[in-house]
Amino acid sequence: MKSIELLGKGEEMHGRAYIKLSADEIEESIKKLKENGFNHFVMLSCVDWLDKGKFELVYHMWNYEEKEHAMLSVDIDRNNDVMKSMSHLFPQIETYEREIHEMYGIKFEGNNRLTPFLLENWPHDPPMRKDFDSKKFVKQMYESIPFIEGDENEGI
Amino acid sequence: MGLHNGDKMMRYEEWSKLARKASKRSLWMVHFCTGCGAIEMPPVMTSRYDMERFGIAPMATPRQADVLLITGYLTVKTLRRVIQVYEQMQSPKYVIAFGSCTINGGMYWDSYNTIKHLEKYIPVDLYIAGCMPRPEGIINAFLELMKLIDEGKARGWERYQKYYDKYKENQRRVFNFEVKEEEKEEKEQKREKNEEH
Amino acid sequence: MKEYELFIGPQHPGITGNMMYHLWVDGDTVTKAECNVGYLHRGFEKLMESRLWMQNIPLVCRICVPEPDVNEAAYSMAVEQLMDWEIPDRAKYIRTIVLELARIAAYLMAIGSYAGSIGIYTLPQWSMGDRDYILDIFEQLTGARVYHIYIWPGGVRWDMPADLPRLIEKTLNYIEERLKLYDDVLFENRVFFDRAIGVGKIPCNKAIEWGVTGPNLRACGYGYDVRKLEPYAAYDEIDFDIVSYPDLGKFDAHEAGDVYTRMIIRRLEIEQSIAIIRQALKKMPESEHILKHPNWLRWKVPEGYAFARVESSKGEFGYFVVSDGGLKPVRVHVRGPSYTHGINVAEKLLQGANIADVSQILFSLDICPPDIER
Amino acid sequence: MDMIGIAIKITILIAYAIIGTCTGLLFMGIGRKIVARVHNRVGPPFYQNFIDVAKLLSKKTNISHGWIFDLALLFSISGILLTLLFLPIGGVQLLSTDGDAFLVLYLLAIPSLGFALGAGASGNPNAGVGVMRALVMMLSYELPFVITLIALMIYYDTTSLATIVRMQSINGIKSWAITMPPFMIAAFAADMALQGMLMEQPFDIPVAPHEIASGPMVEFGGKYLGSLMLYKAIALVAETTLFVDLFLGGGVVAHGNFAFVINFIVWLALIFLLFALSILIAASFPRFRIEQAFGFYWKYEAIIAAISLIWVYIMVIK
Repeated sequence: MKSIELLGKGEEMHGRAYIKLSADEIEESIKKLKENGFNHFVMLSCVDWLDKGKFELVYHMWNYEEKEHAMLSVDIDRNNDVMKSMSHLFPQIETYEREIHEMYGIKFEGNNRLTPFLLENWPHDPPMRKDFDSKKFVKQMYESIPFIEGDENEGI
Repeated sequence: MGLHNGDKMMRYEEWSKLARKASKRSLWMVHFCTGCGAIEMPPVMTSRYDMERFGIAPMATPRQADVLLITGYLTVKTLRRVIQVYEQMQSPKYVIAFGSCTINGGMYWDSYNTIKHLEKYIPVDLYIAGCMPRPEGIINAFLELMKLIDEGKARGWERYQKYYDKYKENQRRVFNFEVKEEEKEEKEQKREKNEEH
Repeated sequence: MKEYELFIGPQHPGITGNMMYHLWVDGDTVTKAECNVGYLHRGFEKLMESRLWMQNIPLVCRICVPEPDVNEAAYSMAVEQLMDWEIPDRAKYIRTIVLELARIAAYLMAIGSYAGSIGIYTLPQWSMGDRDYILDIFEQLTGARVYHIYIWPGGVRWDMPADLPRLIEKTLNYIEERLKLYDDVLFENRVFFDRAIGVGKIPCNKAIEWGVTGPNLRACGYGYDVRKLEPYAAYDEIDFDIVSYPDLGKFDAHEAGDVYTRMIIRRLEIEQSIAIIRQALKKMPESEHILKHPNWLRWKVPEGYAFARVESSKGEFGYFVVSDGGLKPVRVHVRGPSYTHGINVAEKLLQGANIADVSQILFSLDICPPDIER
Repeated sequence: MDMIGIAIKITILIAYAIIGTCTGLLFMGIGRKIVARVHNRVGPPFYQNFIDVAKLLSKKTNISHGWIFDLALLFSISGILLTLLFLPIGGVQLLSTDGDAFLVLYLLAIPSLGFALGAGASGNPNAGVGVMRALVMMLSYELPFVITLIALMIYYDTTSLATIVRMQSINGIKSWAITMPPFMIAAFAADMALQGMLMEQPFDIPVAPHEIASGPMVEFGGKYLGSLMLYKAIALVAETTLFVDLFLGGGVVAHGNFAFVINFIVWLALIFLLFALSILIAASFPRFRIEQAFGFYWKYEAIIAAISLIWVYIMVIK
């Protein structure tokens, strides 16, 4: 596959290139792929591997000419969750980084728009982290709010 | 109009009966798609099901409207706007809630961002069950609401005025995502269980 | 008049669902636009991590409300990739038909709501009513009007009833007839030309870099379509041509990437979808409709990363599914097409637009907030 | 004037107000029914607008935005009622003066200004944009309308509406202004101006719901919105009546003792036809942008009106 040839490593996974990179290499690799026809940035995902103690960022890129999909994967430490922002390469990366910052708490250096995105007023841990227990949270928060008591005949 | 004085109570009653007759045949709803149930609103409004037959029409702003439709699940962020809209509406005003997600959370029972019971935050006059309710169900709900208005039973807005403080307190808690710590109680329960064993 | 702020949404007729654009307006011109989403955020991706593989099917279809089937198809395809499954031929054709019917329904809705945004209220009334006949087909096929939960990993939930093709054919003929009326009211209306031509132009050289996909990208002159790039279902066996900018059939081509071209592309793709469904109905083979499933409660999906993409009426829908070989997915990440053109692109297009055009630009981009927020 | 005369005048005034509102509301209801048929649906009952107004007036809370907001509405309704009094209805004119054709034109502007005042007082930016648009619209459609009015005045050599109506009704339908070629094109220009006055597509720019959330009306609710609907009903009657008076002989077809009954019915039919035409146009066109509407009126409509004016001038000189 072209992307594997270009970057000199990686494997094929279900018809797509899966390339493991280190955090320093990622900017150069995205630039290199972009120059070589991978001009459609599909998305940026984040996977939380709680037991391995790392976050995995996956940059998906697509080449319209070669019809090839490349997944560039970077591991970052769960305790030191800082990553360099790539938003200068593709404008929509900014939005993905905003979401990941909000949902996983990863800080992207160089992104000036890490404002609240989907949530508003959220005081707790980032909710998409594996150690955030959604069920417990629902029980403690929504279920603890009482119903409004009152005369049955009033309203309803 | 404006005959709120005690000695004119009889005439007020008669007048309000007439007013109810008028307002039941002319329900204007706010144009607010709060959730996925809004997808069934266009079919109801347009040529196939045509709810203008019953005098129901969509309105652009809350000031002009009588009915607030909560079309499906509500996130906390939307709830804040819904309450703003509800408070801007002019009474008498009615709330119809769509789908199982407004009753008890439905399939989003364990989601961290959707409120589960709508009636904790605003008074609901009528629920439509189902996910999602069919257009016939929606029209049926409107007819039911008309019946309730006619009988003078759709008085959620009075309830909101009466228990305003309680509603506000609930709303404040949900807006600030206040978590009630039950850890102590849980620990005690565990301890008791251990002792029993 | 000094600069003032205007909020388009979330409670506003001129917004495509429950989202908000914060506009800074000077006179009649928007100087800055900021998108504010999250009103529909249900945390689907979190919910999916705590549910079994099969339990996620009813969840995924809620992600894009006007066109739920693409989600089921994309999720199923991702799971099939992980399982290394090849689905039966008949299931492929049924999927094609369902996806195209859903596309027609979504386009009818998009065209109707666009027409409403520029003030012609006759067309939404007609097109929503006609869309309902497609929902009738879905009701016969799947039992539900909106959320079908019909496409499953390994095929489709049950076979197509024997008398359904006749109903589909009848409905398609009806919609073809109605399209002529739509042309009279909207697509050949002089005032529509005045309003739409040259408004809200996506700069064509930037379109791919900005991540624009689907009809909006084809309006910029790039004939890219996932149905051709990475054929799924039975699209590789069906003969069809992609509609893209300069070649607009019986309509005149004006400027690339503007509101007019985007809407005309949608209009033409309805006809294209009708042709695809007719071919698929003709070619549909007899075979099984679904593979045999393992026990859902103990179904473990092999470890790996899978990405499936589907062309929806709004653009490219992608599902990134990660499995660690367990009972539940580790991560399901959805690439909604509106994620790019609803936030970044719309913010750029609104800058410098007239406030009278804000609503029609948003509707012509066909933004669907639930797939941004999930 | 003696007491009886004043009492009669007041009775007629009230009768005018009631006739104006009832006709307007009824026509709006029938109009909704017609549009619904175009949309392929059943539509509301024809008396729906009466129910709507009754409901709005019976609302329990009514939020005001200051005394200007309250006064402005009164301003609009009294302005439009005054206009109605100066218009010959089926040949009967309650108040008249020399040059009332100009007066009516000015009186028609009063409600819009009142409306603007009220919407401005509400402080909503959407209302502000809507008011700006409404004023620009008024500026645009006045020009072709005034030119056609001048053409009529030159031809009939009068500035009195009553005289214009009387001159047109001498020979019944045959002497209506619209039967003459120059006034046919003038009537077209005036009808487009009427479309703008009635705020129907393609000129419903000031109240566009998708763009500015129904514009000036955005903060009106309850009794205020109810009064606004009453105002709209009267305005509909007044504006269409002005057109009927100018081009269709005020609906006067009969002379004699009880002719006013026939004339009244003909007048009703004519204003209804005008209104129906307007909503059918509205159902089949999108709306313009404000600068496009301005260009439409000042470029095309004004030229059409000017041609008719020159034509009429040549006819008169000969």
